[in-house]
Amino acid sequence: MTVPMAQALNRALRDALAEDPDVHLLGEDIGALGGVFRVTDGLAAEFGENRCTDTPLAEAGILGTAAGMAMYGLRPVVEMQFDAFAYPAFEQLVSHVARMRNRTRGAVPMPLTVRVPYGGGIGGVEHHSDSSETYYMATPGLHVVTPATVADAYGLLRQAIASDDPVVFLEPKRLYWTKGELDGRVAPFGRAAVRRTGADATLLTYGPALPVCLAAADAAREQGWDLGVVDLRTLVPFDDETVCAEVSRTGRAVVVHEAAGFAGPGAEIAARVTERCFHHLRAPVLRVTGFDIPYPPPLLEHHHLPDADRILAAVARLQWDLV
Amino acid sequence: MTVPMAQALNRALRDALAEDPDVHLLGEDIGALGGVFRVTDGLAAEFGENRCTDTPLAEAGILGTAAGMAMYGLRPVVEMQFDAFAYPAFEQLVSHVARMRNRTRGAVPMPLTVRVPYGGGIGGVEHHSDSSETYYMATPGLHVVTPATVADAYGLLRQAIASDDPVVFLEPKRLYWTKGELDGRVAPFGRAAVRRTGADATLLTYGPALPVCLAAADAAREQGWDLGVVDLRTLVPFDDETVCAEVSRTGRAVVVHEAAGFAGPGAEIAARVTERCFHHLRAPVLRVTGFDIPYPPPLLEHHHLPDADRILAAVARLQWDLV
Amino acid sequence: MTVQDATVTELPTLLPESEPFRMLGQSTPDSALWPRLYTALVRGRRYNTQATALTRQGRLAVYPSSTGQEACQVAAALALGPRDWLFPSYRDTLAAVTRGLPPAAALGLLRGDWHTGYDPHAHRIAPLCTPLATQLPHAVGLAHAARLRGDDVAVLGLVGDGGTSEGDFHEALNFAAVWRAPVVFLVQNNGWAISVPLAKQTAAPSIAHKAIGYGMPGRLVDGNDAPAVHHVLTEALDRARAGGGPTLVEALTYRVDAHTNADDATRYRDDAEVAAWRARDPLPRLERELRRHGLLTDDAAEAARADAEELAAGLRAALGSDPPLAPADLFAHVYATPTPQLREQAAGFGGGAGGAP
Amino acid sequence: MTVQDATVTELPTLLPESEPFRMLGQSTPDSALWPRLYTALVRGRRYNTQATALTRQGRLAVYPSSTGQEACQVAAALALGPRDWLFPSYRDTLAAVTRGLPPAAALGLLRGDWHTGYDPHAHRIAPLCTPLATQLPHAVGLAHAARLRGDDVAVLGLVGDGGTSEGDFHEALNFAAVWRAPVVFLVQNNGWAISVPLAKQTAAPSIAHKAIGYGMPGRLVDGNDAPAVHHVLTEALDRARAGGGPTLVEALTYRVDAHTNADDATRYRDDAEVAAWRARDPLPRLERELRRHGLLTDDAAEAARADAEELAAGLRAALGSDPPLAPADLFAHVYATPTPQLREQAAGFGGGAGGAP
Ligand SMILES: Cc1ncc(C[n+]2csc(CCOP(=O)(O)OP(=O)(O)O)c2C)c(N)n1
Ligand SMILES: Cc1ncc(C[n+]2csc(CCOP(=O)(O)OP(=O)(O)O)c2C)c(N)n1
Ligand SMILES: [Mg+2]
Ligand SMILES: [Mg+2]
Repeated sequence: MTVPMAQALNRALRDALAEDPDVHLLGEDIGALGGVFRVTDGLAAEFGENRCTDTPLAEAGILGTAAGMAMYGLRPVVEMQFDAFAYPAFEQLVSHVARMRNRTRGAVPMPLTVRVPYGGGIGGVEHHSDSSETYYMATPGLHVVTPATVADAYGLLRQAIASDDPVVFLEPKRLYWTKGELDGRVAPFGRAAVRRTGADATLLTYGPALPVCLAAADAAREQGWDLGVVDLRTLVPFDDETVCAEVSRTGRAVVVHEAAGFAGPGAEIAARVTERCFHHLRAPVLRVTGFDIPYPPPLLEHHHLPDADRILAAVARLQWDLV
Repeated sequence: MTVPMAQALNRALRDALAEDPDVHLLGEDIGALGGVFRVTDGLAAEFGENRCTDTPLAEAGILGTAAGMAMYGLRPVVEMQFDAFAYPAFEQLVSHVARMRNRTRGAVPMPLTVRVPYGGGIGGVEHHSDSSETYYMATPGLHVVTPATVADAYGLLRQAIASDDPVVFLEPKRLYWTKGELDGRVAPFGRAAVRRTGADATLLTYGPALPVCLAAADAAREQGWDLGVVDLRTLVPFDDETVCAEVSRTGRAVVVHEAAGFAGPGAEIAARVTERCFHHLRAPVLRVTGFDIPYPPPLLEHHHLPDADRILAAVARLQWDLV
Repeated sequence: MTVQDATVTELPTLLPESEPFRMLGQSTPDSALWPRLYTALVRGRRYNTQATALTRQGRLAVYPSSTGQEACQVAAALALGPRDWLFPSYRDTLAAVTRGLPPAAALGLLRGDWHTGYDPHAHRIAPLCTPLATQLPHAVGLAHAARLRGDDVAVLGLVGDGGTSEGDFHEALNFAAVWRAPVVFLVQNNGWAISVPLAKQTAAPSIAHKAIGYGMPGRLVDGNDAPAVHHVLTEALDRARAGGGPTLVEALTYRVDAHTNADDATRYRDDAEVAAWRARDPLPRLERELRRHGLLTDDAAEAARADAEELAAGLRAALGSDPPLAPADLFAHVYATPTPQLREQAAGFGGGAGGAP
Repeated sequence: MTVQDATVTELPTLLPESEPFRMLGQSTPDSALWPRLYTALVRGRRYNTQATALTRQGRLAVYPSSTGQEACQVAAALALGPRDWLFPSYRDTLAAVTRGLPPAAALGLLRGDWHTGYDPHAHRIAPLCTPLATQLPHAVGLAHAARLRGDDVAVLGLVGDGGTSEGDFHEALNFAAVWRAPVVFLVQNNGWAISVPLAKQTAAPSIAHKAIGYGMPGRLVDGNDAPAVHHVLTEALDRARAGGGPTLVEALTYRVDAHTNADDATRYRDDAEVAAWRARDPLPRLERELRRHGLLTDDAAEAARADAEELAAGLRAALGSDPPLAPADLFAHVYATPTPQLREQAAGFGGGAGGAP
């Protein structure tokens, strides 16, 4: 079945609600409205307001009460309306949700999912396009997951809700309307997907940048480069095995993401790939990322977002003359 | 003059208050008590409660009102009582303080300093020992500064307060009582300090880990290694020049910090050093960091914090047989 | 502790009225002020319809309309003195425009241009604020700073009913009261926070009742009665300027349009509710009252309409084409002096020429 | 909207008393309950002095004493039923101990052992919470979850006067009221937040007055009157259990010791203030009252003291040596199943053997 990503997510939520009475959705405008991206469309009507609840407008309150519900054994799924609007809940996330299992020696797990629509490319005004994944990756105790395909949107969200640990589930806003095949399978965490094998260099990416990388790989053919593309799928846990296998084979890698580069996800990816594959590398792992600036206005965002040109420019800098 | 770091910071605040009537200190318990670490000792008495103000207990309120004061042209210096207690102010920091200049095309700068005692090693119970620097490094628009010496504590704090941009000023808790020479000079941002030159490998570090690295370098002599130690001093801006000069010379580097390793500061440092010095490197840049766990209880923290042994073990892994 | 004393002596002045304060139909008109409010309302309504029309033509990316709330917005702007500051949310561009900001500047953010289309200092209007309630601590801080400097400045912070649930609302009001900062908080309670009705937002008797929890007076006012809103705000701002501390004002009004042009309000509310509030439209209410007292001639009404049409025409013209943005400006104003890292990125940027240094 | 109706009908029941509610000297004693409270107070005081002594001997890293606040702590614990939940802050170990937690378990965190020295589910006591007010949304969420499941559970969340300034306090109370969650908030207003006196914390007539801003009843109670605190909490918990929603209770008490043993209270407050509050010590007050009514014999008092000494001796013994922590446990319980990255770190860790998987 071919559906847009938003609908695959909706399906995942509905299936989780139907299967497990402990699953409860909390968020702003997720009831009658169905969420500003319609990901919860119809769920309040089908499961009632107690299972899909419009909360007061306060993100720390949403996540904090969800944590309390999780303490009682429920399995809350929280929607943060936009990336930047998750920041008020930062203390609850870092000081409690991420640590509760550890704080209690396993006695109080946090089987809680925080859905965060993230990233740009949809013409949103300021505070509506942040790529905040670094904050979550740098917080031990969280899983950080982001689908790039419709099948993964369903499969990874099901797995996130089933997880006994807190998951920050990052939904690439600009892929909400992208259609793809929905196969209904639950996808396990921690496996990257090789979306395209390539002999010359490997693009390492995730979420909203995957289609961009695939396009870049297409374009690269014309320049005589055969590029592989790895979709990380989960940033925590990280699939060193798949990534290193690919990069060791090609000896060249470029990390691509929308988040700012400095201290961004690509820093960790580049650093760990280098630690593990150093003697296979013919060039340093390069990064093509959003610039180190606050997210720009809609009319300039296409300059900020990595595109095929910038990716190919980086590929060109991979010291091909050294072969 | 030899003084403890806390006193050098106190002196910096006092000199700034005396020189510039626009400097205002805000925080919890910074008045009569002089701060829980006594960094503001005597300042309310000397400059009055309006210049050194005990606020209500609400960190978002503190930073948010400080931002408003900065909009009016004041130069607020905020104290967050402990690292983890800065999290409630995260939204104000990320969505406003870091972006206000950019949001207003330069019309509304944020000459604001956020002092954050950070890191462990003082036997603090949970939530009192976080190394939160990654969150700040990953936020464009902020300067991120951390002294490791008494002279820098004074000099960098003066520079932070004088800066027309927001500075997150990270004070290594466990160095508060370490004594050193106070020379009263203002230190410019963006220059790393080579604390020790070494021929064989370079330790890249900052803040609380500097003394640990210096001790490790001493110990390394016995094993026949001559290690250099670079103190980064400011994480943003980053001094690529000094760092790359040192690492290119030795061809081997280890990054050392207390913060968790995964997506931590060392990731960026390793990645950018590798990008810039790839062909000088004889081994991948390694990282010795806090583990990827919530900060452990006091009775275990010495296992978590990088020590000379772990640093030397990493140095040993720098593939010396390849020379 | 003075708990008991405070309770007995201050309590009556802190609790809001039990019926929203009204002037229309109950007070003698101020023959200077009320016609001014009327003209501003006419302009305001036209501004709203024009901006909404521009979204349909793709000339505005998004517009959160204040149709139905114009009385609050124009009264807020006109209650402020020239040295005072306004802290608006995304919905309050009309207040900014009424204060004198060129409409195209107010709408810069919403057409996809740089985030703040004006110099906040020049107009004493803070940047339009999207993260809810986060502008209120700024308002308090600025008011406090002005007071520390001895300046005769009062500050008005605007927020919606939904925004009152945020922690920042609480912290801002508490700081204001403890510091006795010269700031007034105006909550435009328009009944909805996107799709969430007030009953799911708070169980309080009224939002104005929250004031007593901070030790400041709470006022409840009919938000569709422009003179009443103006009166209550003026009183509160005067009190603030005189060192009397902050006030929380709740104006009962209604968001007649959807949350923004991108929203579909039929998913969550009945037309009947909207119709009931249309009947309380602030514009005809004031017009009726003015005519009843002979304070509005047909000519004056026509002049107001012409003035409003001029504003609309100016807006159409100003937004007739996309603003020219220089891609290289991406790297400007991140820091006073760009970091070496940023200079490197800017240097490597092939996206376009020009722009600020 | 029902603003007016609510104002008229509910207001009187939402506002707190103008004089703190008291029972000592004003009510007939409950001959079963009051002696129980007395015994708990004697134990509580001894627990506080013993824990403080252990800090001097280096057996506790830090101890935030509740000396002077024992009436609040024991009344809070004894007002709870076995299925109810307690959400304590770092200062509330005595409440946890009175609820039945072994003192050494309650003090695990404060002696440098693992963060939570007990299984929260086994005791229905949430982890001691340090980040101020953050435990209150948890309390609300758990109460809400219990109600959704149809369980007969009420929840008591404890917070200090300083903690009421945090945004999380506001958000928690608002959620509780909107959801009518079975939760009671007890603010121990001990006059100080470390060095910051209440006057710099809030300008409200009382903290209990904040309740009306959420649409819940506020109660003001003498926090050094154990029966009064117990009574008010019991009433509120019963109401919560019966579906009547949350209550905010403010107990007026005093932190007689410094903030913690590491704090120097002479830097910010006068001995005279402390002396005045010592005169209102909850323990002798209850003792006098019991004796006056013939409800406490010398033998019973002696038995209470002996019981308390036993507790103290047990505590000394339990904390006589450092707890045995396994370094390899550093990596346990970060996730249900460790990530490969964490397994790698654990494998490379040379710090020590043993520990949980
Ligand atoms: C912190 C934060 N959370 C969520 C949002 C998304 N959001 C934008 S407007 C809105 C509703 C606001 O309602 P209200 O405060 O009543 O103002 P109104 O739009 O009615 O003027 C929401 C949830 C936001 N802007 N900021
Ligand atoms: C979010 C947060 N900010 C700051 C602190 C540091 N701190 C610990 S206790 C305390 C004072 C708390 O006062 P109050 O709430 O009145 O409780 P009390 O200690 O008097 O029981 C402060 C500021 C903290 N624990 N959490
Ligand atoms: Mg609203
Ligand atoms: Mg207190």
